[in-house]
Amino acid sequence: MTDQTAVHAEGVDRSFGGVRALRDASFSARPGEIHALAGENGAGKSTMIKVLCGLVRPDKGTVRVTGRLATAFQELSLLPDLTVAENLLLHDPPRGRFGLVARRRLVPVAGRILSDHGIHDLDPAAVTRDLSVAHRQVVELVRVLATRPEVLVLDEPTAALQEQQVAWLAAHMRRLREEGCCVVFTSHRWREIEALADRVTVFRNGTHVTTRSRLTESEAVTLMSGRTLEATYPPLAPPQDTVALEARVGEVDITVRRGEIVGIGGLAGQGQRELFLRLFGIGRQQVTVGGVRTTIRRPKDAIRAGIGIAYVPEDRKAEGLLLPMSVRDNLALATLERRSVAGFVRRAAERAAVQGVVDRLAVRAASTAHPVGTLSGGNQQKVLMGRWLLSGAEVLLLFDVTRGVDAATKHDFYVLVAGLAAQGRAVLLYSSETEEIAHLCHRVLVMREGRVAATLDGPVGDAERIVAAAMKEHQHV
Amino acid sequence: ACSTGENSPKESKGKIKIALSNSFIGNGWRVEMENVFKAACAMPPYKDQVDCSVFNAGNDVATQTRQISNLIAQGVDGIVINAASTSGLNGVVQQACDRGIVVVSFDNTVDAKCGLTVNTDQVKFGEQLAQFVVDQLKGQGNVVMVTGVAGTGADNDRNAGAKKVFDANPGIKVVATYSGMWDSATAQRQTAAQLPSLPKVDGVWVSGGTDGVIKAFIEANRPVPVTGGEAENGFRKYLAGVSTPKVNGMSIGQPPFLSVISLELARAVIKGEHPKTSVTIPFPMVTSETVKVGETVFPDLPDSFFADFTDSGPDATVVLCQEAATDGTPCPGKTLAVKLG
Amino acid sequence: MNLEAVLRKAAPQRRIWYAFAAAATILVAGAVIHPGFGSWPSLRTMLVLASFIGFVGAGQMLVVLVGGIDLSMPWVLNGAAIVLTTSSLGQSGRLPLAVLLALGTGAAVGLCNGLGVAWLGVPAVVMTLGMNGVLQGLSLGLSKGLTCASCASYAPEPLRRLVVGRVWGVPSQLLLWAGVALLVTVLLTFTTFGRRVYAVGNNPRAAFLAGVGVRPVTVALYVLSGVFAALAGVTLVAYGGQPSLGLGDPYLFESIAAVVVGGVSILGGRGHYAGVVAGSVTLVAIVTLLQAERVPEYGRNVIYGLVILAILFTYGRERADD
Amino acid sequence: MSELRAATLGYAVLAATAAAYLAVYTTSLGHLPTPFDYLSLLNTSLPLVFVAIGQSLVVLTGGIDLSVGGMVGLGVAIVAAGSTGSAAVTAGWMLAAVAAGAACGAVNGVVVARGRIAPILTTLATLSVYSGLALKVLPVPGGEISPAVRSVLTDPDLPTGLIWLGAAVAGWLVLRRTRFGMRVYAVGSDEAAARASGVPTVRVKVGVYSLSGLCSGLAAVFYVSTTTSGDPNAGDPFILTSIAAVVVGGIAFAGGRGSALGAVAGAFALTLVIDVLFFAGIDPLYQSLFQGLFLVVAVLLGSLLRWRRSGSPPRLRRSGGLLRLRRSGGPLRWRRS
Ligand SMILES: Nc1ncnc2c1ncn2[C@@H]1O[C@H](COP(=O)(O)OP(=O)(O)OP(=O)(O)O)[C@@H](O)[C@H]1O
Ligand SMILES: Nc1ncnc2c1ncn2[C@@H]1O[C@H](COP(=O)(O)OP(=O)(O)OP(=O)(O)O)[C@@H](O)[C@H]1O
Ligand SMILES: [Mg+2]
Ligand SMILES: [Mg+2]
Repeated sequence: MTDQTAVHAEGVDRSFGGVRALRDASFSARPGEIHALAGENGAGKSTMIKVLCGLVRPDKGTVRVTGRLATAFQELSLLPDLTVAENLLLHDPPRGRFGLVARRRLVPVAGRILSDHGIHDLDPAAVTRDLSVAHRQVVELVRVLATRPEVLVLDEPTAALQEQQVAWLAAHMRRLREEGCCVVFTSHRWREIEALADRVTVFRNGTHVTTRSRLTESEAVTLMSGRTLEATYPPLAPPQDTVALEARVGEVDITVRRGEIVGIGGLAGQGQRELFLRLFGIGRQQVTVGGVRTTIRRPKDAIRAGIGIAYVPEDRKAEGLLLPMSVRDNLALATLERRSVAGFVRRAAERAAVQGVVDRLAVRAASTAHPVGTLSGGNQQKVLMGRWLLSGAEVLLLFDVTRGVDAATKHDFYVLVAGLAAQGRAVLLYSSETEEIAHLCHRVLVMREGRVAATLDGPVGDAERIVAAAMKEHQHV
Repeated sequence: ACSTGENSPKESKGKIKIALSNSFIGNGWRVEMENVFKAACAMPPYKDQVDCSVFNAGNDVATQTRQISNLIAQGVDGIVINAASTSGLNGVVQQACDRGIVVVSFDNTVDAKCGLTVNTDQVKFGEQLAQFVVDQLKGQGNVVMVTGVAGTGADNDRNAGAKKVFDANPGIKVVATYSGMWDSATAQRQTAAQLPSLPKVDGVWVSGGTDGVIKAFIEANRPVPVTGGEAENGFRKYLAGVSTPKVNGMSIGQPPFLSVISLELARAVIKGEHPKTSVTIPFPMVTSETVKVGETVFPDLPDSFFADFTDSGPDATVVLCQEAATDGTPCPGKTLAVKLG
Repeated sequence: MNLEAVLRKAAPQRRIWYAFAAAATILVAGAVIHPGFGSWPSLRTMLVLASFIGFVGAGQMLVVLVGGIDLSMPWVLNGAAIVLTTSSLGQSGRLPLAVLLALGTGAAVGLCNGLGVAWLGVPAVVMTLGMNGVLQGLSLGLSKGLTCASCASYAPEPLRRLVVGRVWGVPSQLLLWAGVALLVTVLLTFTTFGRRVYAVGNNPRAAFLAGVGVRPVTVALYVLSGVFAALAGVTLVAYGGQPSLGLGDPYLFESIAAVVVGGVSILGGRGHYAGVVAGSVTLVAIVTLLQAERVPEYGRNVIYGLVILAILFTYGRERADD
Repeated sequence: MSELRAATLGYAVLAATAAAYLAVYTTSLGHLPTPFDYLSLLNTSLPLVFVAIGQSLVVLTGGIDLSVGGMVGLGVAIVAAGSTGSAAVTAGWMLAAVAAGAACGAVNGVVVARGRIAPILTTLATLSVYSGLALKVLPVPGGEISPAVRSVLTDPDLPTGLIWLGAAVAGWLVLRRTRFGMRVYAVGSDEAAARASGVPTVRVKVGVYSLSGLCSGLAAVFYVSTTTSGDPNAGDPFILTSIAAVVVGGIAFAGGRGSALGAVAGAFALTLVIDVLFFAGIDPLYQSLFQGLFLVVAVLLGSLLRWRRSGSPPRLRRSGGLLRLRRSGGPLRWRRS
């Protein structure tokens, strides 16, 4: 079949410092098909895509692309300070007299492009920075679609989209297929893959596992993770009665008891992140922590409030870790003054405390003096958790903490979280992988457009119920 | 920005308006120069003939150009200038002349042909100091030259003058030449840095920052050589033995009262009492022998103060008092007589 | 950012060695080219001169560590010098008070800078530039352009002895510098404050989310910067005896140059004072050598610039997308 | 973002200072400013206007150019040293000066973009180099240009300067309407994203620094024309004043936001402040104090404007940024400034 492929990569290797993102990976897709690239976080999908479009140079291997290629990257490549119109028309803006850019025509032209692609609820004059993530994603997609590509590559295009937007995108992908283009996309939502893809390629740990046209979800999961998911979730201890965290954030009422793991479900970008950040003191917020009622204004307050709140962000590189600083510094940062006399760090005490956490979490690091940036994604995430174990916070806000974490480490995490809960800690958990919420939570609040759409008592067990609740009165793909 | 308060038209009946536009106030000399100007304006005959005002520009040609334009707009009769750049003001000065305003520049003068200048001969400055050093050394010895701010006319002229003399004396060996930026602190640091790697130094020629140079020699426990330098009070304290050790040397100054002489020239030209010609004045000059406490050196004033704010001796061009230089206040019960040579 | 960058960032110590290598290179070159340049008296004086840059460099480095910059140094320095002499009137008895006043002036200005930058969100360049102007105005105006009666007084004798005096043949100024170096190093490496500084410098967002008071830390650093600038002023006036207007002018660019030649990242988060010490020596050595070789002014400027560029190329490079 | 909106701060500040100027002028002289005042204001401002335009291009990409001082100085030196009485010769050397400026700028650009050395450091070093060259070309102030050239560029009695100001503004508007212009904003807004979306960031940066050099060259030309001769140190004041003009013009130091027209307005405002202080009779010793305050206040005014636009005070906007910027981590922009 490789006789007439649109994209073809063979034996590609690529590592980033210590991390081997791709090892002898191969991938190929034909014209006139929609080809899904599936794999766990960190499997190497994005890297492969960057290699395909030449943004990342492979250490080894060959890449061939036939036809005009357009890519929408996972990290949005929109320019925050430019308007939607400028972003859409950056490369060939409308020309007026003397071949100059006709700035007055930017907005109308962009407006036309948007409506041509069936987008009507978006102001082309708006500054991109001010748009919701979903809308930014739409703009990004329109931008690539507008280039009339022969090969279209989309990296997690739906992650941030709402259901009707997903449908909109699906329609376009199908249209392009009919026009004989080759469409490649990645997704963590199996429903979409099932509904859209003609063929699926599965990646694991940076290598090609298989490419098939028929593949059930459970098969796929097995192939992606190397084992079946169900088995990996630990049993949950029953929660206690004492309330650990109580707050009203916007229109959402949150109550978490000690020992309880409350899941926040729903599609991405439904206000979950805002909820978590508010509970952690970004902006003024009233909370009752361990019975103590306080107003928190900044993370510092949240950390000190009552029995202590901790927040583990999904974007650990931007918001969690100080990559160039040592594992020890990163672990100790939130609790420095506890191990200090007159402002001087008690190094011995610190080393001991840090070593304790490192052992407890089995962080794999050559030495605690090494820069945390040199650790693998999973271990970086552990360090971040460890920081809050040191702080002894009793309320844990875990926001999509398993992103880019390999299966084994994920499992350790599930065990750890369940264990922490069993010790009476209260956990608020969001994950882009609904399965986790379905299996790891006593209770699930499904959010939609900043409100709680449904509350399910758990462990819910099957993700479909959450998904269903998440998109009631949305038509399925 | 006007020391003597008023620059509104109605006030000045019959009085002629003369403004001092000074490029910057960044060092003691400029401050003194302005003070004596202000003092003079508050003393007869200027008190009742002239309506003075003073302006500073941040050593920036654009700013000074603006100010001079504004002075033109104010319709002053004369402008006295110490320029930020000898060439930079030609344009606006020309405009002033075109409007019949008498422009007198001094110290850092303006090239513009139409303007008058009041100045000392900078080349001669260099020569005299150098000649003194040579004479004291009987034409034999190692000499150090501490120059000023490169890229300025005065620095160039002074160095040229000195070079001429030193080159003319084969016995004199210039063992080092470096810039003291006309600033005592800088001169001291540079000298300190250079001294250790220098052979025996018999004489120094300093374009500015002399007291700093001497301090550097003292710190390095080196005998202070014969010194030809500027008129910093600090330097003269050493000449007079007020500060120890007593130094053998000659001190020539660019006198701050150039501003007063310029004022007089402007006034006289406007009143038609003096032809439209530039004036060159002799430097007030003292040596370790002639320096007099209270007259040409002032123990109770800063080192950075320029001790030649007044001329001395029988045929002095102008005689001013200490408070004129320090506070810009008039010398009690005194009419100012300025000789335009 | 990818891991290569992380690794490159991970070795600030290496940059310190580079900085010392640079200093050594210049010194050795000088000793070879120019007889006497390498002698102990010569080195001693160069070190003393470097110490002044070292002081302003300390302040500059602290703010650069959090991605800031302090352009108010020249007149903070000058202002402090004037405050010292005018308040001490040359009397040893008033010295302690005078020194406190001088350093206090620096601290006050630093506080304004810090508040403006951290709370009002004024870009550091603008805030400190503005404050420099403000201080210049105040210094000139209040001292009547340094002609005020009290401006005639010298720095008190004990202070001058401290700067120009010797202890076992070592200028006590150098001991003072060693003290400052020790202080800054200890502050940055052994205290919780130091940890927070590097955290903020590396990633304010993450630091903030780990409960670090990003703004308080920032303000504190600007205050320290002001104090060190003032310290430089105090020692300089002791060295020269009396302040002169424009005393601080050379020290703006030199402080920045010393910081980067010392291997501190201008983007913040990386760097140690040891490097800045080396940087200060390098700068003084270059200038001294060029002066000694009678290189004309224009040549000095050109070579000075090229040397700094060369140094930047060897270890001053940033990642393009940092 | 529309030009007008982008330059609001600059215009606001200019309007304010202009009002103040008229007020103090009329009160102290009893009549409104004359054509002579406007004309000399225009001519003295022109050099700064050009440098400010160049500086704003660089700042728009998130950089900064300290070497403008050296480049202006070098340009002035070249023109002054080369010029003779003849207009043709002067004109020739003026072209040479502009070319030299562009070349120096290109060097900056290559070192910054290819050499990956922070702009502030690169230009700090090259500043020293270019100033040195200026001293070499013209050791002492002097030189003289033909009056003909002057009457074409900055005639003291006819508003020829207006033409060149117009040309400068037009030049910016044209640039803004080229793809390069859009890419300048793209690079300043988020360099990594710009690269990912196919913007040739290196070329854009080199271009921007070259243009800054070119503008410095032009500034030198107009400097010599207004002063009719040259001074090797002429460039120094432009380093900080150009930055001040950009800031007062409301261009964000982070890059990506603002307009060179704001900087032009800022340049005029800064020049007017001198006049205001002059006629207000401020004690010369205190001048720099007011200029410093003016700078800070203008910028505060700017953050207030942006605050009113974004509907939340700066402090909240900061934390708001945490909520807002989802994936875009990386070093915070304000660390650059
Ligand atoms: N620029 C980079 N620097 C360092 N490590 C990187 C970089 N890009 C990717 N990696 C690492 O390479 C591995 C593969 O990353 P990649 O983004 O390709 O996975 P992915 O399949 O796209 O994951 P996801 O489903 O979360 O998008 C991960 O461990 C990631 O941490
Ligand atoms: N309320 C606050 N108090 C103290 N520090 C804060 C606060 N909010 C944010 N910060 C710190 O300031 C940094 C800048 O905030 P932000 O995330 O908004 O950066 P930014 O989005 O680049 O700023 P801008 O919105 O101006 O672009 C944050 O990362 C955090 O470290
Ligand atoms: Mg990916
Ligand atoms: Mg931002």
